[in-house]
Amino acid sequence: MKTIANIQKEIVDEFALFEDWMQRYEYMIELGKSLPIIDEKHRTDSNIIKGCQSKVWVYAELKKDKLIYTADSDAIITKGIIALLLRVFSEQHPSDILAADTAFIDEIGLKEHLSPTRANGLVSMIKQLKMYAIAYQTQIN
Amino acid sequence: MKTIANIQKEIVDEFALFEDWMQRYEYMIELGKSLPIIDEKHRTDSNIIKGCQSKVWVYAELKKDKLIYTADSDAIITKGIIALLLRVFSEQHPSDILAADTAFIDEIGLKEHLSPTRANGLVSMIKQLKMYAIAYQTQIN
Amino acid sequence: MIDIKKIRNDFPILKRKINGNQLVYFDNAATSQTPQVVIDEILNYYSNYNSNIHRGVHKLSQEATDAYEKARQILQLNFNARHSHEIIFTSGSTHSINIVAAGYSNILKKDDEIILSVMEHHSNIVPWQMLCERTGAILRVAPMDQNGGLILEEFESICCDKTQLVAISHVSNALGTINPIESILSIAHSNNAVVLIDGAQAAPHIKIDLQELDIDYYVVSGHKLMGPTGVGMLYGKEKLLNMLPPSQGGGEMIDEVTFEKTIYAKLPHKFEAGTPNIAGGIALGTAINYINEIGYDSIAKYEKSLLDYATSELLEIEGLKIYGQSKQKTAIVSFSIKSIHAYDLGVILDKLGIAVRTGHHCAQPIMDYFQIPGTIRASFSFYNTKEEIDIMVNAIKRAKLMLV
Amino acid sequence: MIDIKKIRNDFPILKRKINGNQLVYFDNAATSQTPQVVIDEILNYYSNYNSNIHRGVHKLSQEATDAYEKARQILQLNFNARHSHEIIFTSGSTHSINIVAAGYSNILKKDDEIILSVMEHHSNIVPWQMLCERTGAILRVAPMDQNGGLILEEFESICCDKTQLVAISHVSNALGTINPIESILSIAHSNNAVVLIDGAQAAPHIKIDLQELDIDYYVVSGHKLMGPTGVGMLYGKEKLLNMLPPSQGGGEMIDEVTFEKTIYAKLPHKFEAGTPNIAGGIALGTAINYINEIGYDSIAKYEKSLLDYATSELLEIEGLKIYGQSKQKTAIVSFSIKSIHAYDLGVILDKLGIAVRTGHHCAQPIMDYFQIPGTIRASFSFYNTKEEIDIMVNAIKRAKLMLV
Ligand SMILES: Cc1ncc(COP(=O)(O)O)c(C=O)c1O
Ligand SMILES: Cc1ncc(COP(=O)(O)O)c(C=O)c1O
Repeated sequence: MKTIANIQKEIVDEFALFEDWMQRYEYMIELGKSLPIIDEKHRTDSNIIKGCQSKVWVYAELKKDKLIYTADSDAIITKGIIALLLRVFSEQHPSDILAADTAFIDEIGLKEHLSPTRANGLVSMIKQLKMYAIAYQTQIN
Repeated sequence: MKTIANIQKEIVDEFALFEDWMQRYEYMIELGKSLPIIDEKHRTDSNIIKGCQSKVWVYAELKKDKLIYTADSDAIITKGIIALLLRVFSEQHPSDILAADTAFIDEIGLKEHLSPTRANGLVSMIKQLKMYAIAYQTQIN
Repeated sequence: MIDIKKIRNDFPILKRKINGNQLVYFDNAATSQTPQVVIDEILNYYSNYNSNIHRGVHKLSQEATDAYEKARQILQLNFNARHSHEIIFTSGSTHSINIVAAGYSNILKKDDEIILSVMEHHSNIVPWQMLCERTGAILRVAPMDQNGGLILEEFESICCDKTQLVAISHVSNALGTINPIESILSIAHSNNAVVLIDGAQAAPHIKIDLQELDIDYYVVSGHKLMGPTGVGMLYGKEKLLNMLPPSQGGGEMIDEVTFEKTIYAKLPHKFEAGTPNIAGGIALGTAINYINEIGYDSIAKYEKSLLDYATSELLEIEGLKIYGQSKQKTAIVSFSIKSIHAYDLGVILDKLGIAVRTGHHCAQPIMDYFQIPGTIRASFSFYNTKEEIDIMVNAIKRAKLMLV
Repeated sequence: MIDIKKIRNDFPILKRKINGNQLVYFDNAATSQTPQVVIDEILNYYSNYNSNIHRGVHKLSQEATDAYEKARQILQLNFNARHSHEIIFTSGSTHSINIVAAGYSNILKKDDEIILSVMEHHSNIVPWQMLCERTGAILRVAPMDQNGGLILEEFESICCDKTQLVAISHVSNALGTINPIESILSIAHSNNAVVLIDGAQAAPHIKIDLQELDIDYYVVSGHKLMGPTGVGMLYGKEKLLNMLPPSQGGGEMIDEVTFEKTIYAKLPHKFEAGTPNIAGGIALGTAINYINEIGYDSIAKYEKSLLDYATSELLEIEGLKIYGQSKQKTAIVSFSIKSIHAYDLGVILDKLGIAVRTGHHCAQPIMDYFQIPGTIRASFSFYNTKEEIDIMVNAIKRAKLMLV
């Protein structure tokens, strides 16, 4: 199994190939489009995270001792970043998730999207990802 | 009888002799000290004009067809300017008083004291002087 | 006539580069940019005569007081108020509306009615909702048509002898619609209702004559008027302001204070508790002078040409829909593009140096009416150009290729 | 240690000439002067990233939002609040106090008690009087002694289980007295009363640790803190602010708006309706950083030396009486001279280039206590010098010769 750090490194290397923001954004838009759609039954109001402008849904369940996240957004660029975040965090141990940061977002030049003042709901989503990890970790112990 | 314009001219000429603000202010302070004290029975709350910081009293009565003003202030510089104003306005016809301006105050370099934003009550006092003139003019007619 | 080259030179921020591109600033309805004369006045204030006002005997305080009161007179003249003391300095439109709404807490009674329009900014909704909660008064909403125009007959039909207050925007910030305030005022006044006009979006573009229009209350924001942030105006007729209780207590707004009793000061001070935004007020005066030097007529004509050009160019884009197509509009274009989220388009435009606003524009009821989550809004000012509109239109086409 | 030459160079206004004389600015308790870094930040804002905050996707809006929120954090750190959302940007101390006083309108009941001290600024009296009018609550006043010191025992004796609120200045603006807020807080808290400390005059001079002192509400004004006009802070404990209703409605302070119902936003936005003083908030952060670079310790030590020097030099003048001789004082000297009206002295000092404040300093109850119409107040800052004090003392002597 790849560690969170390994995956982050992988992503950073991938993005290093892009020459400008256009390529980066095109790639993210692709990612956004190809993100498996969240199960309709989890696309509920209780799983919604409201940014000012784009809605974000997030859901998690435990399989063995690993957390499987699914998530979605109505904005495609937001969804692209979600795809990256899920690639990093999904199918990992809750304790590893809790220990991890999201510094790779900076390194691939998307820092602005995770600014706490950004009106896209991503910051709250990451908080929610971690909340799930806390909840399920308690369950495991 | 001297006209209001004559008196104003006189005052401007007097002040022209002063070399600096010190002399002007010393003179005004002298004027303030020598201003006949307002009759105690007119130094009432109803005749008071409240500036922010110095109190001003003003009273007027008609003698023949001329208005006799008396006025006072608790601040001596304010009182000095009052002395000048009374020299100009007292013992004049109400209609002449109403027609007159106070431009001489500018010319003798004391403009700031008659600024509407000045916290010394003088602007309100001048208004009150004119109000008396209006009232007594109606009485004469 | 607009000397666009000269004007653009007056605004230092227009030289800004964003992500390597020249800034194209089309977010003027949110906040307008600041000409150098206004910046210089702020600089001048803090470098030469910064001081607390109204009570100081010393020179700096006199200069600051005189400049502040002169700014009040500039506002009075610009809007043609009868008295300068009818001009209250506030911290912005929102604050101005709240002063009025709070003031009616003990005047309105249960079942009295307040009429708003469906196209109000949240700042012209929430204060009245709060007032209704306090008093038991009822909010009525005048509807609009699909073009974003107020339906005057509907307004007339709900305006009645129960109507105590009417609060309506002069210009809608989300759609650009110019409301027929003359008719609104005459209908309201014939029902003895008092009218507050929210002029936040009108004052930068339209010459307003408060006396001729017989407006009761009018509010504007400095930061939308080429002025600084944190300052605005509440105009109210003398008679009304004298009746309205002060909303805040403090220094400046009282004549005498003992622990038993406090005597309120006269207008305008009654509504100006505490040390105001002195630099802001003075600089707002400078901004108004700047606008008048260019001239409202020239501005209106020029901005109309920008609006027409942008509208026709945008409508060339397939799938693009414009919200707000009223005949009477300021230079605001609110639109959406089929299957593109406003946020996504906003992000790509930003990368290309173009600043537009996306979202509900603090006017959710409008979005609910059109059943959309939000729009992309380009709002123009007299320093914008057709070339900039071309840049935006091309950028949208490019973004569309990426996003769809 | 204070590098006075360097510091004076930071303040462009200190080069100002008044009536041919070098400006001596001793009106710091009314409004402090503004260092170049603060002026530059305002300039930078309007020239480079002026934009409306919090909802914008574009770069300028992001930069403005980040800078504004960073300023909030600077305030949080400076005053050591637990959370940055406990820091509410307001337009000044007066506004801050009014938010709190308005918020208790539906919390306080008839015969509940509010304690003030006799040395409060009008801004910390009138809002509470208005609250008492609305609720039937009763104002109690803690007295002071002839030195201008709060009589703590008397405060303790009126503080009881009826006491819901205590509102007291950290430092008196008219006398300079530093109040024993630790004791006040502990007495009030042991009676379950909530305490608002008016820090307008303290924050520029004293390092404050909100958590350590366990302060409930604290207010300051930017323009007294080397910052710009039109901006201030309200600190409140999270729990209290969550309970307090918002005082204004508008944009920013709501999550969702329909005409039926409005959901308020979380802290701090709940209390920040409308577009705030963005440039002001950012520049206030710069000002706080500037103060901290000099250091509160150095400032306190230096200003104490100015106070001691001024006090002893002034007391040499025959007929001069100082009001406020508490052991714990900031660098404020309030005085009068026998048979000279404060206004007259103020006028002459102004002619000589010296800016002092004269009058009741918005603290009439203090004047009533001493049975005087007003005082002359010289208030010092860390950019003032002993030489300037000499100039003032000589000027007073000269004025005395003219006036008596
Ligand atoms: C129509 C309208 N009203 C009120 C406001 C509120 O103005 P401010 O945020 O300056 O208080 C705005 C600002 O967006 C507006 O567009
Ligand atoms: C002790 C005190 N409280 C409150 C205030 C009011 O501050 P502002 O006028 O900035 O609102 C002042 C200002 O003079 C003050 O000195």
